[in-house]
Amino acid sequence: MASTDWLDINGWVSLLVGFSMDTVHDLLPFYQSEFASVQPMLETLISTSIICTIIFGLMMTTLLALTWIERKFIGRLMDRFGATTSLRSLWVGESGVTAGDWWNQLPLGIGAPIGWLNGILNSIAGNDHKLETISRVNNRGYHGIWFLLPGLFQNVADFVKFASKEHIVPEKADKFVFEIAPVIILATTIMVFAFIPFGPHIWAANPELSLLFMMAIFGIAPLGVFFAGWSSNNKYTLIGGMRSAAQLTAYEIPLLITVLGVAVLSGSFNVIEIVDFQIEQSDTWNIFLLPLGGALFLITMIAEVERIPFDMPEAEAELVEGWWTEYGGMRWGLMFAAEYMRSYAACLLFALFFLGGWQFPFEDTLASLPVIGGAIASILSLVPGVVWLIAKAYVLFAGFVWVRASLHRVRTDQILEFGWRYLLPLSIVNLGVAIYLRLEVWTGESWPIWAAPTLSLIALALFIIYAIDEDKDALAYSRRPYNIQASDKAYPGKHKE
Amino acid sequence: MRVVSEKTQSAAAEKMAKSLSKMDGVEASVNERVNGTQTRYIVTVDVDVENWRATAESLRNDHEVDYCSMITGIHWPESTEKTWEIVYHFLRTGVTDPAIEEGVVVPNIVDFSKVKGMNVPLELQISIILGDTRTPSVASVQDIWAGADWNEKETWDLVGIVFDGHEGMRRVLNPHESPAGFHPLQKQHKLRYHDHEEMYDDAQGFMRKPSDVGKVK
Amino acid sequence: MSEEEQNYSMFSSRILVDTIGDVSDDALKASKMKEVIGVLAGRFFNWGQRKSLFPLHLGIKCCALEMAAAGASRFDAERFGVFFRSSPRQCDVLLVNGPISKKFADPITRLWEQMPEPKWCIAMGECAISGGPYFQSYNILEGVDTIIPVDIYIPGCPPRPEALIDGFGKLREKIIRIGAMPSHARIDGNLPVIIGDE
Amino acid sequence: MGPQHPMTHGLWTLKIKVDGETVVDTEPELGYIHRGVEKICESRDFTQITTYCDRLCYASANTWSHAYIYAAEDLLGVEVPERAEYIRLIAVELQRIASHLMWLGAYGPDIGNLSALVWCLREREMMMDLLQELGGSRMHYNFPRIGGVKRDLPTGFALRARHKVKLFLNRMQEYEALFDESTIFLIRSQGVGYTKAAEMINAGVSGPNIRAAGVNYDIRSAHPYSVYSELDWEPAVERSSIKGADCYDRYRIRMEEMRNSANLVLQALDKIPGGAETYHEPGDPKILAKAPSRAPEGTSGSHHFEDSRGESMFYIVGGGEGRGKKPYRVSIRSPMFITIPYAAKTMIGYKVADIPAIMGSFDPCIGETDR
Repeated sequence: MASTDWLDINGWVSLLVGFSMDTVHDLLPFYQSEFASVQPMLETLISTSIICTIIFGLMMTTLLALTWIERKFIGRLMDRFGATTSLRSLWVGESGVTAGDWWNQLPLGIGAPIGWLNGILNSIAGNDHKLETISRVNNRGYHGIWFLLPGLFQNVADFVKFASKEHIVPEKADKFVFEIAPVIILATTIMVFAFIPFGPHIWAANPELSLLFMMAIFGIAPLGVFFAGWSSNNKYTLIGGMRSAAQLTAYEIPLLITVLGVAVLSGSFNVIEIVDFQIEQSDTWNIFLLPLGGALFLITMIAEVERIPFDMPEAEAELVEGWWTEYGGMRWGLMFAAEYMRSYAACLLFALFFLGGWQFPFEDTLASLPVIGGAIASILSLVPGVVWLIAKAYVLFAGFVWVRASLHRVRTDQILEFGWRYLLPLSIVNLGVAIYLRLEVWTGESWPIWAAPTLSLIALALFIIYAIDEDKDALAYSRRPYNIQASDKAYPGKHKE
Repeated sequence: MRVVSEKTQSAAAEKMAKSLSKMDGVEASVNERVNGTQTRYIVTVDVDVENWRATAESLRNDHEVDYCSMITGIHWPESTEKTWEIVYHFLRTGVTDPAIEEGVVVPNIVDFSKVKGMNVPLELQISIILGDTRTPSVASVQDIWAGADWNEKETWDLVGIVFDGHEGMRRVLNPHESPAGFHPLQKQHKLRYHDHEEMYDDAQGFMRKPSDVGKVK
Repeated sequence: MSEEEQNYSMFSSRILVDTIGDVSDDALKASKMKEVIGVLAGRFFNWGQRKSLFPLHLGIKCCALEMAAAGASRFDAERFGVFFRSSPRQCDVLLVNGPISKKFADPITRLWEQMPEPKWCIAMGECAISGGPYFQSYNILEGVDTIIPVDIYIPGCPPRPEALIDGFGKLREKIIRIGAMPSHARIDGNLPVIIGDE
Repeated sequence: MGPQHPMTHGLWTLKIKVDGETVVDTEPELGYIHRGVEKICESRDFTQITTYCDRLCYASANTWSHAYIYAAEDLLGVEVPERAEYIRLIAVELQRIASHLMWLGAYGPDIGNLSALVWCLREREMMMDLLQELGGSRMHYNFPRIGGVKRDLPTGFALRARHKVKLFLNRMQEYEALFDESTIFLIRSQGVGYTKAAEMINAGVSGPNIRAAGVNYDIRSAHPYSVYSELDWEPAVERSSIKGADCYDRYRIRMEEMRNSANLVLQALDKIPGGAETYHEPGDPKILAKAPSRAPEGTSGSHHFEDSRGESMFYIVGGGEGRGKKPYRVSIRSPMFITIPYAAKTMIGYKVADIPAIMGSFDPCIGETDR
């Protein structure tokens, strides 16, 4: 059985398309039998295209918020505001300088609503508003109204600007490869989303082996990265491309083995079935059964999307901008978007594989509460699952941003050593744990009551022990050095040998 | 804080000056300088050009002067007794590598209030005077003090004093394509607007002299 | 379109009409669609252009620290869409913050040529404007505007970060006035803005 | 790499020959902002030169102007009132803290942590506010005068200075949490860029870079020039590794120096003669001694100064054009001009990713290097 959701977009679309096709079939004066023969194909075609459009729009709109989260959150971590560009600056000009009531230039008075809206906004959040006055004083984009979403439209402005920039191809660059590389990266990255179910009934394609398909496509982008680095005819980009290729190949393998563990545990290569297994059959999220797998997946995914601390390919310090140094304008904007899409896909996959996909946390537990359970269940059933999925993805991405703000960058050889010497064996261990759980512990209907708590408690204990050791180690390093004022004797750190 | 006492410093300076004066072509003296509220003693040495190399080696080996601070070249076109002067500033720091005991470095903390002998920090100011010549040249001490390497490069680049035996002499501050023999700190090179006194008092240049007509403002 | 116009796109209504073609141009004229496109699209792209100004991460001298301070937490330049990028290919604004020596004249010209149109140049500090205290030096150019067309002058030695942020604001106002023109095709008579010289 | 490169902290070129990811040979290329300050100073009065010395190093303006002022007083033979010396010491040590903070902030992005930059600049603003109260400007203060200082401590300065310095000492724990307790920073900074003490002294390197190698040589104690000898402090020394000081030691020594400087500021505020709260008008003999404006022909003055990057030095020959009002020759000893060639050689044999880590740990400042 599959988890259900009232937001049945696939069903609705197929229903709509089927109905319209039937009407067309009925209204056809002739060739009805021939049309009937091609009608299923036509329906599939049209409905698939509609679904793809919906999924793409959903992905892009939510991606906008993703970049916004990054800028705002890292800004707050650094005691800054982050971007505060508000949409209102689109029709009122720049700190006093405006082009007048430009909406009156529009013909047929179609600009009247804009002027009306501006009047209303001025009356609500105009210069008489105290926040507005403060914002004017320190020249901020905040206009006192929350639904203008200060900063959210910064990304819109960026991409509009990228679109209007000149396109420069370096003289000695390999033009064809230089042009094709962003296309490869972007296309494969978007293709990944075709196999990501945003809900039980919101997916563009759902083959039996969608997991393998997704991972295979996810691994194509490094090729484009290498193309980009090589074709720019620039030393920095070449080094960046090389590093990227080495690092991504080093982290693909543990990633795949970890995902294989998830597949073994859930007994399917289909993402939707994996989520359904967590929701319906086992009533337990995989993160409680495979905590090690979750950690490995997160680390390898951070490395795959090349974020700090694993962002060697675009290390600003030594390689100016890494493998996209030579790219400017819209190509760079597209690759920039592709980077965020990869991060977004990583968060979504983690939520799907380990966090129960589109299920509200502890939904069944809450629903089984004695008195209020029914009410909670009915309330939760009103909320479509895609909301929970995207919320989980956002929280995970905030974690990515947190890591980026608080960690340094690892050297190339250290990255590769970490990948090959620690992550690979750990992922194999994780696979063994998954096989054991599936074969021995899994009764067929449900997990024994001890399974999830025991495993998660063991993982928690291990993590705490490791963290304590880590802290001792760090303290030993960061003890006061030998100093005449320092009373305590200096500790010979590990690096002194 | 434990600092070097003036008595120790003056005694060590006298000692070094006496022993340096024994060498031929070298006159060394100690002069007392007051800066701020403190008094310090500097060993000022005048060396002939041909004795400079031997003096430098004895400084490094016998007197443990281990730190070359600065090399200054001065051009005296109007002066009668000297046309070029090269001034070396040295320090005697007495710094040695810290000792290592059972795999741990033990920093050597010098108590400057009771240093003695060769460990007393000293300042040296050595001046070499050259006569009227187109190509002033002096022996290089690049191999004695590695710190003198780029100092000599800079001195040649800016002042134009040739250091014999210097390896890899090149322009370090001026552009590489600047003409040969262009050494901006020589006195015949004037600054831009050097004769426009009104550059200071009227920036608009209302009071320009007729002689300034045509000159870039 | 001529060769050089194909490199950049100005995104007024003209480029849209050019891409759509003359026939549709008449149709657009007939229906008032062209004006709508012109006003809306031009305004939209102008907004995008002025709201995300990426300066080049180039620190020459003292003003570089004020540039960094402007990006830091007290004066938060990122609020206005000012993100420092390290690669000239991805930048819109060349922030010249220091004296230009004869040795650096070539590299900075190359940096300026590596930046894609439309691009702007801000001369920050006295040294970049006129040579500043080194106007007499044998190795310093008298201002960066001897080699690069400058849009905004920010006097001060060094100017405070508020002045830099105000300079970006003035640059936005200038973009509103003259639009996202390429630097070499800008109409005459749009004089450089000098901060504090109202 | 360079001249426009995030690694350079300024404007210079490092020609690097790499074999794969390993550095084989390096050669620095300086002079991109060579401004000919020494030539310009020959046509300026002794008092006008101070502004140029402020602009020598943009990260630590006060230390350079004080270095020049001490040399000029050595040339003109001026006795400085003690209160002025204390005020100078406070200004210099605050500037040293600000400079080291700027270094730490620039060192964070070198190893890939951007929040370090923003945090350090946030703390640097406090120091700059204090210096702004003294000098009146934000970066280039033109604070010292020949024979004293421009202005006395303003009213309430001591209170604010104590408060902000203590706040800064608390905030330093944040940095140590960010750097020292991060294993990634340790494995990045430890074991790269070894330097030996005697070798560095022979190469002319001094200051924190040599104190990181386990010796306590400090101009302030070896050639005492101010009221440092009357305060209770010792130069910080780092227990280096066996192979010499690595980037981690150079990081630690600067943290310790920041603590030292804060300690010095607090002590000086307590010990200043006349009390920190009393205010004298500018030009008062307690803070500004009479100084001759002319130096006769042939006289010369020099002074070694402990800059925040090493030993800076001025050598001034009096009696130039302008009949003694202007110096005949001003020669500047920049620590980084000597250190950068040495630092470039230390990174041979390491990875490309280590270049910013090693180069940044020496705290290059190109403004003083190119002069």
